[in-house]
Amino acid sequence: MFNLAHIRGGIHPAAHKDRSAALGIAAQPLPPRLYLPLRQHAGAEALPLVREGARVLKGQLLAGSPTELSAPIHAPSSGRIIAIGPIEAPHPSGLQANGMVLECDGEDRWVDLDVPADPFAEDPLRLANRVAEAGVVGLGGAIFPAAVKLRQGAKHEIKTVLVNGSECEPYLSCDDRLMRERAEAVVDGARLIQHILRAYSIVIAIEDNKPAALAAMRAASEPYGAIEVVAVPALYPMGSAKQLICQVTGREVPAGGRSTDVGVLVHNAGTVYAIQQALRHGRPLISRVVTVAGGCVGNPRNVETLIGTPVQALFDSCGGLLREPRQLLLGGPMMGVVLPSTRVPVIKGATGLLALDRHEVPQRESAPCIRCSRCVDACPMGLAPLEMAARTRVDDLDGASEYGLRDCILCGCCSYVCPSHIPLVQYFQYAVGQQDERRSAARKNDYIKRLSEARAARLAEEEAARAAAKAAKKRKATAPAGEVSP
Amino acid sequence: MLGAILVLALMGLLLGGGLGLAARYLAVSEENPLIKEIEALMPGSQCGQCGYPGCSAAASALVEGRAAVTCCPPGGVALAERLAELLGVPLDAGAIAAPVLARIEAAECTGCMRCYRACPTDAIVGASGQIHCVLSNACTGCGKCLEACPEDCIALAPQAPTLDHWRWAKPQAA
Amino acid sequence: MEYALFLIGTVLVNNVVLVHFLGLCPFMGVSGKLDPSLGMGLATTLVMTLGGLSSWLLEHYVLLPLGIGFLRILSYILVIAGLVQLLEMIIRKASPPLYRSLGIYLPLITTNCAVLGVPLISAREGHGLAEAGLFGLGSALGFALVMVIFAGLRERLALASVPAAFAGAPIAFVTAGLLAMAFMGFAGLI
Amino acid sequence: MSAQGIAAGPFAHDRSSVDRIMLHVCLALLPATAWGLYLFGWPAINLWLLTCASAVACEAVCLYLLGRPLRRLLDGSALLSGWLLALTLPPWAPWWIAVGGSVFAIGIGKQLYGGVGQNVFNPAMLARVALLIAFPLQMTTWALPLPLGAEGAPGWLEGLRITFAGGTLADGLSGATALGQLQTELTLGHGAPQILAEHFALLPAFLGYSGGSLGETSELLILLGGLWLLALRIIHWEIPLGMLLTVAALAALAHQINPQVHGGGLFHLTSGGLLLGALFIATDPVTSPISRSGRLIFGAACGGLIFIIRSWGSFPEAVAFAVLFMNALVPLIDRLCRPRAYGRNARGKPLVAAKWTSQVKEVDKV
Repeated sequence: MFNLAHIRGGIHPAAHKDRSAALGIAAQPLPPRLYLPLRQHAGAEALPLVREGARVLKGQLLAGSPTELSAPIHAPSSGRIIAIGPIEAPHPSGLQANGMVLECDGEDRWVDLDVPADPFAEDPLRLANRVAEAGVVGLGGAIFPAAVKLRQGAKHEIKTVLVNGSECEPYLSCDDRLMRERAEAVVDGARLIQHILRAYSIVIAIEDNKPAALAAMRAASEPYGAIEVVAVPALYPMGSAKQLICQVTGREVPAGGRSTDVGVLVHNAGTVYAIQQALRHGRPLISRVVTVAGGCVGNPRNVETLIGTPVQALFDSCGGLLREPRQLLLGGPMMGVVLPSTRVPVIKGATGLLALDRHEVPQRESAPCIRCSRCVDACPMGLAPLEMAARTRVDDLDGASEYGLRDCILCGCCSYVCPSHIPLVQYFQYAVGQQDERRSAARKNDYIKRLSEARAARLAEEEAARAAAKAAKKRKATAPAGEVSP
Repeated sequence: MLGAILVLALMGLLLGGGLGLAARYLAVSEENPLIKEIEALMPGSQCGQCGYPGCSAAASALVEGRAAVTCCPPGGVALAERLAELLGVPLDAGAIAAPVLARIEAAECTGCMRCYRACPTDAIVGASGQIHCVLSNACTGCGKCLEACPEDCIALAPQAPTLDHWRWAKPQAA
Repeated sequence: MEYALFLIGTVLVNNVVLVHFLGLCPFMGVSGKLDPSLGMGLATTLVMTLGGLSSWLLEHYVLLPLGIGFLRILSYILVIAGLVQLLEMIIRKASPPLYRSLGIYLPLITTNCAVLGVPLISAREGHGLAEAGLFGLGSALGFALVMVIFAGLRERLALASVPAAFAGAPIAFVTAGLLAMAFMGFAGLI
Repeated sequence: MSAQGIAAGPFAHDRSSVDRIMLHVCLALLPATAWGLYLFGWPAINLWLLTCASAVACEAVCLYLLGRPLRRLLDGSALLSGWLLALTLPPWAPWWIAVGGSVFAIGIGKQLYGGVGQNVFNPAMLARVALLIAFPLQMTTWALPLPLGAEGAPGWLEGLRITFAGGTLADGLSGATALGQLQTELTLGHGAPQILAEHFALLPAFLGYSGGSLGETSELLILLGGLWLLALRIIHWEIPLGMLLTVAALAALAHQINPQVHGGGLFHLTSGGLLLGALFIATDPVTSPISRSGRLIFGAACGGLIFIIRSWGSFPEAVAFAVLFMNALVPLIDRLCRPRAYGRNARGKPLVAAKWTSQVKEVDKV
């Protein structure tokens, strides 16, 4: 049934997973304060529903989603909201974002949870709404609201639910450990998603460098039909949905389209687990498994932590930082972002926290491109990164777009192989940012145009009304005179 | 000699006549469609920041090459690029002024409504006697409210950095 | 076969731009971007082929019978100018964007010395009608080929970090020289 | 809003670098070069040293004049250009050929365009063609192999004299290459088989005991070096394969049709700088296409041009001209032959979504 077509390009970076994957998932102790940014998902910022000083229980809704494309925020523990306002965001810029600060009371008391008796008996759309209410977003780093995907999928005919357990980024092993230790829950979650989408089958794809996870998932899916656990080759970026779909189904997602266009819906293993927790136990997404690793971490391992826990606390519980890290990252080394400090909180999309040592981070000055076309060979999207970068360098954004910027997934394979050490990904980030800027400027331009046209129309109307009133007044003034005159 | 003159004259006549006929069959309308096209692109707020009385005047100035493609601050880089492409002129991205927004100092605002009336894009909201406020997504930074304000409590400033407006910088590398 | 070789010879071996060094003005002027240069190349191809044919007819049915060969240059220019005017009108009607991007160079086809030079060379060599037409076509194709190659190179150069002193026209001229050197490899083929 | 100095990912690298690539290419050239130097003795050694040194020196001067970091000198690209140029020169050429060629290659061919990676023509081939056009006599006077220590081979001092004081080669010491001989004698009305029987032997030509430039001698060692680079994935296979196959196929075909004029596939493959060109020169990444199909076209067209110019042109050796001409076409090839992007067809249009998925399920309608 499965045509194991190979994906093009890709790289084989050193995995560095052994140390963190060897230890079981540890529970992170409750920190004194939790910092909760209001936007931990793709889409609109959540709107606070509680006041400063309010006492909240664990799992209580703190901020609701204003639009479809958004996700609510729940209290990870019980305590008091001591501040609502700007907090330091886990973002490379070090800027602040709106958020809440929750002072934990240590009781960790749950709110009354609405636990469905048998989710399989419930209406699929109601289940999708439950996922939305639980604030589940893509935990692989994409942070796209899971319910939006489910609802979208419900409108299409979905053949396959693809559980993405490939985890191709070096260092990260949180999905690996999750699949090993909570295989039944992940399989249950996958079956719930299958139920929601009425999909025909489930495929669980795991890279072949995780034999333990493969075995565990195979054992857990044994009792059910229509679940297939496939080993995919360990290759970066296998975890990217488009590449994984191509590998597993042999079909390519059309450019500009979604995976539903080829009858597949992809969810990360961590997300599947979170969905299972929401549907089986009514628990909103308030915690996740995070890999804490890197050469500067004393005791690299996976930790299940509450959302909002400061990064420093996680490093402390993993043996502390041995040295001043050369690079502090949120996510994996390929697509992760630099953290401005260790004070920032863990968010829903945090797959890993890396404190990389000097020898782990390449630091070479970049040289001119020699057009060796290694980036072309490595690009999993079949683009020409060198041409895109050359055009971005001279700010020819349309040219860059034409050479593939619009299809770029920013996976970083090109930068990884570049012998000239050109920061290709940063060029593309810059170009994408500039295009966003242009687009928003054009939107604003249109908006302003509409506004000024509306204003002109209104002024003309007012003028006409005034003139009419004046004329009426004049008529009134002249009419009585006429009456007298004869 | 006479033959040469005759031949040349004949050729001239023939070619001239032929071209005249061709010009009639292949005539194109003289009116420049470019001005209309450019005017449609301009913000249309008639703010006058370009130095021309309104957007259509600026459009014809652009077509005639009297105005630079970077003359419209509300349009920003996006507009300048479109204009440069349409007019086939090189774009000096450095010449584009960074966008600014008006900001009302709440403490000094008396709620006189003058800025509200002056704003060409209805970007100022407020009622008589109440503090006014600028809608950042509608403000072009034209500064007409500054002139109108009797309290001098409006200032133009670049937008404060937020995560929504943060962009990756261009690499410095070779 | 003979005509094919003749054509290849005029396109590559005796390239009008890189070997005869005719028509350098549009060669330098319009080769900045690929699309206009292709348009210019095609426009010139049309003018040159028609120019080659019509000037041969002019030569053999008017100038030579009447014994007024001394009017050759003058009358050639007249005919070519007429052709270019006609072409300009056609392009303006058919493709306004091409018309705009060709800009001033379109009327300048008239003064493209290659357009005049090719019929003159043809007359000097004593070509027959078919040869004259092929010579015009071949020269023009050679012109278009070099234009397109050169436009590709210049698009690449626009992305390179050429030293400020050589950026723009200087490096374009150097490149044209080096390209001419590469074309010397075809010497002796025909 | 944006901030300088914040690095975007990835924070991992395969540790490759430009200088490593250049170093590997130089290493791959080493066996063939060493053999050539041994074969042609001290004048060749002088010439090789001189060419490489002047290329590096010229690069240094240019970098200094342009205010670019002198560190770039260490990437080895100038050394490689000089080296490749040296391999295409007549081994006993005078010093000014070496220096002039190097300066032309680096100064005009490379630095004028902005240095490494920016040039559109292969610098070494540019210099060789310029020299060939400007100094046809010196560039076609080939010394016969006279290994170091052999009887009559020039000693170190005499080598210096040959390189720096010039002077014409004695008749007994010089001869034309097989390609040149074929071309000259064909015009005299001799048939190709007799000429080749006299002046060409397959095995020595392959192993490397024949006249010619430094890099033309041992096809075997060049091939080994090239295969090593292929194994290291420093060069791609498309260009050498396309080029060699085209030349061999065309030559074999022409030989079948008219053996009196054409030399046959193996003759072409082992003669002249074809292997050096196919493995080391046409594969120069800067001046070759970036996509696989583009490289195949590039290689095949190079091969075709080489055969045409060798057979009917006025220059006996065609690699340099063919490579230069194709270099000029690279931007066009790159534009036309792009790799197919994921989710798009070959022309860049998005693939069509499967029809059945976009239909709303029957169940939902009820």
